Amino acid sequence: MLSRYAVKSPWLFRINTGSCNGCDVELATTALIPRYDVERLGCKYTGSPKHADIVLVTGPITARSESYLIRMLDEIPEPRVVVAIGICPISGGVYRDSYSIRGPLDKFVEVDVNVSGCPIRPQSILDGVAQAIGIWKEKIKIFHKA
Amino acid sequence: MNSSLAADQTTALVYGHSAEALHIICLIIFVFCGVKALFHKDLKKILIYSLVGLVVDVRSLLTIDSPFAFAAFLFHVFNFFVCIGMMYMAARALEKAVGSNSLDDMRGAGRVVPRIGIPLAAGLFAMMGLPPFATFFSKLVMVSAFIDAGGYVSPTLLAAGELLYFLVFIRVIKIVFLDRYKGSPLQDREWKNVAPLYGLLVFSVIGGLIPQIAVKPFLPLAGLMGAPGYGIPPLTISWPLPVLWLMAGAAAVYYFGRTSNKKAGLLSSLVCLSAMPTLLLSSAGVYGLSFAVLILFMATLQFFYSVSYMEHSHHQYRFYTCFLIMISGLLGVSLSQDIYSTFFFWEIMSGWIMYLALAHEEDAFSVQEATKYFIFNYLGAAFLVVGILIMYDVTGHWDYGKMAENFQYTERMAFAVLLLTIGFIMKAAQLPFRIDYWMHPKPAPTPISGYISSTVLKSGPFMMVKIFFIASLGATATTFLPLDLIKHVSGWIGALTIIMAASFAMLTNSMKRLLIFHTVSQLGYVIVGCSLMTSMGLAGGLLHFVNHMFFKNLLFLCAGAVFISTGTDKMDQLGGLGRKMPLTFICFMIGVLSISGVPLFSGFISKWIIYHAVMDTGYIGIAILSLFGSVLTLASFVKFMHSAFLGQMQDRVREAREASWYMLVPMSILAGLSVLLGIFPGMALMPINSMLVDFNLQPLQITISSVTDGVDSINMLFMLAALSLGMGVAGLLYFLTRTKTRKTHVFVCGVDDLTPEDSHVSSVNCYEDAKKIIKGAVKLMKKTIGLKGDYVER
Amino acid sequence: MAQFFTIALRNFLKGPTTDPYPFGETYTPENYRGIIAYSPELCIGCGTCEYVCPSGAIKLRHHESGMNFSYWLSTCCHCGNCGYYCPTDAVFNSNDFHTARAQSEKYDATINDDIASVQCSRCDAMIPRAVDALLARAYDEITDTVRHRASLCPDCRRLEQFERMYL
Amino acid sequence: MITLSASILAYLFFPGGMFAIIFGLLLLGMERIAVARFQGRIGPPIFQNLFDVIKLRTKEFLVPEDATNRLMFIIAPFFGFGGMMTAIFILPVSGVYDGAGASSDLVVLIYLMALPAVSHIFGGSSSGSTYAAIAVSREAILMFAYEITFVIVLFTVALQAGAGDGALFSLKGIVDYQVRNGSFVHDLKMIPAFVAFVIFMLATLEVPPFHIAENDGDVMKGYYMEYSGMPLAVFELTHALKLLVLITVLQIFFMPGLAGGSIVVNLLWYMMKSAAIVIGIALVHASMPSFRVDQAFKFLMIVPVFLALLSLGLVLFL
Repeated sequence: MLSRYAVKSPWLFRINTGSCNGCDVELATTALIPRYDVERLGCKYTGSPKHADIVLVTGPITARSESYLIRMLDEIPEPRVVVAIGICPISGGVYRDSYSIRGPLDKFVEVDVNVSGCPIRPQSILDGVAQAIGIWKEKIKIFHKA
Repeated sequence: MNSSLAADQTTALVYGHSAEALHIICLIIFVFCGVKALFHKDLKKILIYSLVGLVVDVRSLLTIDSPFAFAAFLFHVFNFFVCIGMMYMAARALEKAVGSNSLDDMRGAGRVVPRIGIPLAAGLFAMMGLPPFATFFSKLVMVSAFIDAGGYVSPTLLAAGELLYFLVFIRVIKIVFLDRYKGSPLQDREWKNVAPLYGLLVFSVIGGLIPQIAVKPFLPLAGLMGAPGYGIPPLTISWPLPVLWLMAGAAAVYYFGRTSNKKAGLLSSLVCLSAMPTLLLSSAGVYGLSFAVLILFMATLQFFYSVSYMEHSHHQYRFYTCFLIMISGLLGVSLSQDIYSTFFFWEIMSGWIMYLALAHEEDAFSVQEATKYFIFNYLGAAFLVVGILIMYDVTGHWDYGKMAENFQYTERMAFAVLLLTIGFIMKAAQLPFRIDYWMHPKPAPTPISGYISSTVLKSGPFMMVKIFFIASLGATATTFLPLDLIKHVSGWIGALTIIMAASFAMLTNSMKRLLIFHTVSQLGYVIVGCSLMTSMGLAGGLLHFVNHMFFKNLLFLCAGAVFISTGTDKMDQLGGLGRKMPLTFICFMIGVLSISGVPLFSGFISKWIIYHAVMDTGYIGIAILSLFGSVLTLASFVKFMHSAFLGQMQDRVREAREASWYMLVPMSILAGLSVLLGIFPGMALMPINSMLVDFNLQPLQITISSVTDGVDSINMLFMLAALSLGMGVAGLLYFLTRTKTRKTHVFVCGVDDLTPEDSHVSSVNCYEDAKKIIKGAVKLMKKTIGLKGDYVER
Repeated sequence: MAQFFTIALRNFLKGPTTDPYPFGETYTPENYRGIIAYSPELCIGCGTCEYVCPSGAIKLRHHESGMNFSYWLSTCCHCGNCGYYCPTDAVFNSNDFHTARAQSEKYDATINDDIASVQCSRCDAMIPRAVDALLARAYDEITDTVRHRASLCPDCRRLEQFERMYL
Repeated sequence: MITLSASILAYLFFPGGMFAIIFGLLLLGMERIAVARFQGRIGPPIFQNLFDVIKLRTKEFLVPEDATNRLMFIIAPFFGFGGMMTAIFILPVSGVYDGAGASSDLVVLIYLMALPAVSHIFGGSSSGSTYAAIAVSREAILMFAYEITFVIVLFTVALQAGAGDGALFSLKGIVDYQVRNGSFVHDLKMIPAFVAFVIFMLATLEVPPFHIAENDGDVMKGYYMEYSGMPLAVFELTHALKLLVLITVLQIFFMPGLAGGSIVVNLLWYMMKSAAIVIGIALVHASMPSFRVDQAFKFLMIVPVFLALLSLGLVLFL
């Protein structure tokens, strides 16, 4: 099966649902600065959800960004892995009881990996991506069986 | 003795001077009356001024004391007074009917009282010297009299002067006939007191159709005055059978077509189809015959298309008749054997018949644009008149063959060839500084503008090649330096036009204007090809001549279909038509791919041959410009394709429906031909080879699908195999992955409140940077050459 | 533009400075505020950590047999307040940054310890036990009497105090 | 004349399809590693682009519902891929494969090189996405700008190879001429044309100084925006083939020197030269920011055109 090789090129896509950009800065550094080069794993940040394999969601899904999130999640092709980055998408984080957030990411999509931290360390992103690749491999097999 | 000598000198002096003085005075009066008539409000005064001006103009003919001039004078004066009488009486009758003599009250009155209007219109057209009337020949004879007197500056001045009076008459026609009449109802005159007018009309028309009889009485008169025997050139016109067939067809359509547009359209397309067998009888060479076949084939498609296009127009039968007569003129140009009847049919083709067909919609904008084009054609014809008559004067024969035999290389002949080349290049609208004058008008109905773009404009390069062939054949003895110079300059004009027209096409925003610009730029290719007069160059030019005919007409028909189903010609109001009109979209795509020269489509192979020909003759500049032109064409058609057919669906397009099958059948035939000629160029190259043999250039080595030029060759079947194999591999990759497909939204960062208008990138906001640079160049051109520039937007 | 070339060439010659993390160890500063470490034996159940935790990650519930300290990693914003304010340093930030967990383990990324209360040595009231770390903060050195007094419930300690003073 | 089966073999396996795709992807991988190394990071494994293509095969294929023309959207990548496969088949490699006989011709090359851009334009505008539409307009402008340089350089090389008696259009002729009397890169007259051609290459390949049509900053993925799954893989393969075609054309025009007698040595020499060129491209990629589209348009219309005309003048009049 080709999934053994397909797994070697996970393309990442960032969705920011109202995050304080702390995690987004960490996500950016994992790709750009030479120290935490995510390209070693074959990863590449893509600009369009249609190319995405691993979706990195940050931010506590504020009320305004809820509809955008739903539309964009629908635009991501199927064998995909959703990774919640930082504590906000996982549980709402420090904003959990605020009136304007629409709750954790699980309500919108079936999340696969949670990387908690505020902000998360680039190394834990690499952990998260490595774990996501493992899950993604299973999903490819399931997707192609159906 | 010396006193008599002195007397002779003085008399010669006086006589010489007085002739000179007389000539100048005539000129001043001629111009003064012209200008006065141009701006006058009262119809009768206008006619009187123009009468005085033209009589004075004819008086200057007498300054040349040759019997030929005197015979020409008599013949012209006679015809002239026939028309003036008819027009003057009709004008007085119209004034009596309308009740006032100012032009503004008569606005549109001509059509309300047709019995008076027809002789008035006929008189006006006759004064302009257009074909079916006798004054056409008398003007011709007058100019040849001047040329016979040796000078070639004054005839050109005379021909240009005619343009001034042409403006006067066209203004009157525009106001009296082509406007809406708003005044009180008019009472038309009965037949019996209008009869003399029609008598004069018939007399003038007979003189126009059979000129040799009309001229016969004047020859002996000339003999009385001076040395007899030196007659006016033989004015016999040879009417090819297909032309007569089409004229008869036009009359039939006019008569039968009144009931329904469908019947009229189908009848006229049948007429063109049935004219094809009559071609076999005509004796024209393979060059003229193949052009004639193409003309008739395109005409049948055009009429079949216009059955559904002209559905909601008005007076369709009148449009079809004018269209058919124009086609018969074009047919005459392609089939006639001698340059004289070629010019006669040329005038029919681009005369007042075309003016009526172009101004068919009769709204102010289309009348104004049609008038501009008519003026430009008349100016072009002026160049041709002088050129043809000089050629006749030097070689003494009308017939092409004889003309080529006793062709002497004199600098007058060089001047004639130059004039003719300018006239034919002007017909092909090269170097379009004012596109609305240079090219056929935008608001004209699409069938006729498509037909003019694809076929009628081809008569320019068609005749240019004939003239170049005669000149090069005739001047074999000495290297005819001016001919090579003319050919090189026309090559450069063609190359510059390719770039100029294509870059203006980037600016424009209306579909038809963009297509018009591209017609001019593709004609640039044809002229570059034909002006090389090497076997490769001519073959490339003629192949592009044929290819362009198909894909340009295809693009015009698609634009017409879009215009009918969405009602707008503006590209930025359209968007996403590809879904509503899929078949039109496919035909349009084939047209775009062939015009931009993508391999496997017809544009590529002819451009390939032209580039090789240009490079073999070593004109690097022309090769670079023309190669660059094809990218410009692709860029502007991408803009058209994207903003009209692809991108987001605009609401104007929501209720667009697919074009009716009357439109789709011609379109798909042309699309099929474009692809067929792209893969098997041999089908068009075989006849072209036989033409090359006629022009005694050695033919190309070709097979059905390949062309070889010296060491390198191109085989389109091989290209087809290679490209389709590549696409097959890509298809195989698709086929291997039987994954699910799913419909989703377009990704706009999840925003869902964007309306299609906001998110559609239309033609206005395409290529801002290229437009900036082109606009800068145009401003620079205005400052340096002072021309009004591109006139793109309307 | 020239200095870009020189930088690029220098990088090329120097070789990559990438941290080999997933395939090798990485540097973690020792006071990096990672996941919370909790030692129940030091905790005195004062509830300061719950009070100062901005994201409500720590919950201290009293129940009849003692207290329950629960901490949920997924809402801990690693601010370090708890470690800073905890009197007995029962809670502090370890520098363990491996917080990536699968969705199935989302709700068991927690610490959930019970601190049993002890019985008062005189009566049978249940009191939270005193912890040496806390006593060390109050007294210079912890003698037996201090330890004895710590094992009494407040009422017994008052009784003992009264007995000592007036009896 | 090459027999039909040999040419099909050449088309599908050796210098044509299979070899070209693998080598192209290898070159792309090499370029990504070189860029990473220039930026001081490790960079992806060498066959990363191949893994990308394999991964794309496993993906689901999405079609935008308001795409005006589904058929055109799906077929668009074919033109580019077909064009590049044919271009590879036509281009002769000095000492290894001598092109497709008579029809390996310069004018055909120009139009085949335009096919990938055409497929980008059709794909982008038929997808109905606004980003793609902007990218299409940028692509058309750039194509219109860098085509002049390519045409002039092409004619310069043709004239130089023609050595006085008109232009020599066949690619095989150009290669033989240079093999006989020294490749053009050593000829001083051709240096400006060489620089102009390199600038053209960077512009066609959308390498950072000209990374405009799918600039991550504003139009993100440009015309690929709406593509996923297999069509996107075909676009990636076209990009790899295009890189290889451009490198081969650069070698044909300027440095087709032979390294030895046997095919294997020449092939290795060809691959080494290609790798060197790719490293050069990566150096420029790593150290140059991208132009805005109007800056790039002005730059492309002035600098490379002047250089190309300079060397054209030198070739013509010297």
